[in-house]
Amino acid sequence: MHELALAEGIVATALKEAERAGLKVTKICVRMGELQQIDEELFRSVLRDIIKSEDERVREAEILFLKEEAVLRCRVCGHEWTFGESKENLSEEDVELIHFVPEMAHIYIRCPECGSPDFEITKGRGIWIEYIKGERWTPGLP
Amino acid sequence: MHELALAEGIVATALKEAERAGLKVTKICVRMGELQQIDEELFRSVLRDIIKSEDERVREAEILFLKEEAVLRCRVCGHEWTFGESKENLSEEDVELIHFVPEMAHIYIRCPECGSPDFEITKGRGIWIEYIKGERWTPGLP
Amino acid sequence: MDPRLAIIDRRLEDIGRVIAISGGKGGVGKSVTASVMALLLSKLGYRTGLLDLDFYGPSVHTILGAKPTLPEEDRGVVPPEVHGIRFMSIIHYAGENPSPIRGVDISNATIELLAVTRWGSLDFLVVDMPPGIGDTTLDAVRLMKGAEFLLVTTGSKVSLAVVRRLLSMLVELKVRVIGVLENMRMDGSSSARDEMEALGVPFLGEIEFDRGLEDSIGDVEKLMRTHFAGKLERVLGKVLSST
Amino acid sequence: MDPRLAIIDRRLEDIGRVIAISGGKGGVGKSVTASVMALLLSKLGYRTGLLDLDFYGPSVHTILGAKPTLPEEDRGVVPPEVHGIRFMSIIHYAGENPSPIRGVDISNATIELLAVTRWGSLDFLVVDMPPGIGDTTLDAVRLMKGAEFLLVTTGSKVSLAVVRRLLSMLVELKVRVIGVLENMRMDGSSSARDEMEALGVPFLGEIEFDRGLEDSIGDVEKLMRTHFAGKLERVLGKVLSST
Ligand SMILES: Nc1ncnc2c1ncn2[C@@H]1O[C@H](COP(=O)(O)OP(=O)(O)O)[C@@H](O)[C@H]1O
Ligand SMILES: Nc1ncnc2c1ncn2[C@@H]1O[C@H](COP(=O)(O)OP(=O)(O)O)[C@@H](O)[C@H]1O
Ligand SMILES: [Mg+2]
Ligand SMILES: [Mg+2]
Ligand SMILES: [Mg+2]
Ligand SMILES: [Mg+2]
Ligand code: NI
Ligand code: NI
Ligand SMILES: [Zn+2]
Ligand SMILES: [Zn+2]
Repeated sequence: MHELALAEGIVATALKEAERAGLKVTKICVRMGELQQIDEELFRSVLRDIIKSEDERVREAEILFLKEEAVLRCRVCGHEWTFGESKENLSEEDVELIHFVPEMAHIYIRCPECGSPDFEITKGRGIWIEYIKGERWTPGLP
Repeated sequence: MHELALAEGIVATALKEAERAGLKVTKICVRMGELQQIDEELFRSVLRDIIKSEDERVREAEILFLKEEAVLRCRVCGHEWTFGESKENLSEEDVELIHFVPEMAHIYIRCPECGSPDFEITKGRGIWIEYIKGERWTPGLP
Repeated sequence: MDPRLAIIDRRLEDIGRVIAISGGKGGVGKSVTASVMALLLSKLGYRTGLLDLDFYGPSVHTILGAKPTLPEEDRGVVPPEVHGIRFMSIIHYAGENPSPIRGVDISNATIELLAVTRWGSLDFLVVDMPPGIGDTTLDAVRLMKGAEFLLVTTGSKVSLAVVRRLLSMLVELKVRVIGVLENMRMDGSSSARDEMEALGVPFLGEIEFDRGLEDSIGDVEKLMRTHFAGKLERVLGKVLSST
Repeated sequence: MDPRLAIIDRRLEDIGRVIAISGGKGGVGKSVTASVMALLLSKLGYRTGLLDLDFYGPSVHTILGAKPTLPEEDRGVVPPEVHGIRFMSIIHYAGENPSPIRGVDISNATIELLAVTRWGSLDFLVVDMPPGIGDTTLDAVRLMKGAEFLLVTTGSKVSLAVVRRLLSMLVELKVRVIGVLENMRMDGSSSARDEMEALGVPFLGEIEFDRGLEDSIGDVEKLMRTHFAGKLERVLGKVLSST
């Protein structure tokens, strides 16, 4: 369950932004990139748990999840493909290593067209914050 | 006049695309990024000269120029600024070195906010082909 | 927004000192210095972590004779212990496979490791850096705010030319430079001492070329008995007193 | 679309052989090998170019004792001649300033240099590579299609571990590998020969650790009289016959 570390990052970012803007967070939109293969249900519940135990500036934030397909583009031949296509050829172990460090894709995946490891992860790498919304906040008030 | 080398790249790219698609090039849209400080008039005339002496597949192409302001974004503090702001502090020699290799910006320019050389050139680096348009082509026909 | 950036400070907050072993050129002994320094610190009873950030040529595991081990997950990942040191390296994930990765991916992977690694409470985190002022060095400077740099060079003109550039960059970036260590010194050759002192950088000492070192790569017991380790222990004394 | 990519082939079309001097690790002698090899080729009467692609630690100019010179413009840029060699390096533009640049910028600058440099007609272009399988190596493989790689390593375990990974990558990428050169050999130490031959890679020979080399860095006359240059000349014989 290393996902908790990333979930903490989301809350910490939201809190930082809220403090900077003097607001209370009402909504956090999280984009989940497919490459990192994070279980959505698991991540949702982990994130909710952390938020509950956090500062009151984020405690009541609603969380929205977007899923993003992972797209890879070869720098040698220009071919574009999805992680789904490559996943078939990966062992469970390889997928797990990519789960921890998505860049490991370059070690375990090749361009289906030309065989190159020199590709760009153009979409769907991992966890990202799409936006954070807030409203006026006065400390101590509900 | 090292610009000719880049102009050749534009024509070579257009030709390659035309051959691949079996078309004749009717229009090339060139985006000129500010950072590289290329003289538009000069570049126009150089490019026209090369095109005239080139393969008939590109010889009649119209060329459209777009200019793009150069924008830099600091990876440390997030500050965004334009090359214009930094140019005031550069010697003529520094600007010339950036003209040859725009990445030299990291040697001669600093973030005006925090002083870091660790910035991204988000827009307006140099010469780029926005698009190429073509029409059906039968060799030998006018 | 990248959610990982905001959490890195917190991951490093229980670490006393972060010491990045850097130096412009490759092959000057950065990885041996980082590895042996971590071993020495651990032997002195300090809680020590060792992070290999040289993704192009990770070497610390070779020097320590450590095998890739998938780190345990516990609210993040926990660096496996190697000879009493908490050791994190990309090889835990890449193994001995060639790693064809560009700077942009190295930067991303570095951020990922920094964001998820739970070092816990440490007295020292020693970081083995790659050569040059590229993605990793720039990321270390921007993400590991309190890191201090210890530069390794040889006395060779080629190496000095490169370390000079690195040094002037670090000074400009207001990074704390502990000092410069001259490694692989041969008698008769001129020393980096004068030049470094002229630049106003503490000179931490010289370590001679040690013919016994190669034979002890991968064998920690032997490594600690080398002339190199003996000399580095003295350098470490200066580092410990340079707070 | 990047207009520079389509023109690189044409810039290299009048070059007989492009030889990239690579090797996983830094400090194994790639730059000295590249520099002396270019000098030897030029002395043999071959029209020779030398391209320093190690933007993190450009060293060829230090070895050749060459000053940065802004290349002349003539339908592109013309590499200045240094000791009869057409020499291109980022230092012509960066000087001795520190270069804080990430991989993405190194890649962009590499493409720029390859697109605008007019080498003219050459028998050999020797390319000095940085360590690792990063932006520069991946760009060399994708943009300099006909390039052959000559790998330099020392006999040390650390260096062999890294060169093994590079080699397996190059083989996978179907790049032509001329062979492996073992540098800085000390007597008594084991040789890389057996391992390289077992991997099916030509072993090009060994060059001993040469105590006179350092003193000749920056002085081409002296450099050509070193034991290193003498030994490299023999290696070059094998390279010339390996078409
Ligand atoms: N003082 C020394 N004496 C002899 N060999 C050394 C010494 N320091 C380092 N080495 C050797 O030099 C090589 C490069 O060392 P390494 O630590 O990997 O350098 P870097 O990390 O700077 O690339 C290794 O083979 C190492 O064993
Ligand atoms: N055979 C050798 N004997 C002695 N010193 C050497 C030898 N080969 C290289 N060197 C020295 O080793 C250092 C690193 O060489 P360099 O060519 O810069 O390595 P790289 O380009 O692989 O980083 C330089 O100081 C160089 O003078
Ligand atoms: Mg596998
Ligand atoms: Mg200047
Ligand atoms: Mg190292
Ligand atoms: Mg070199
Ligand atoms: Ni996990
Ligand atoms: Ni010009
Ligand atoms: Zn491909
Ligand atoms: Zn800034």
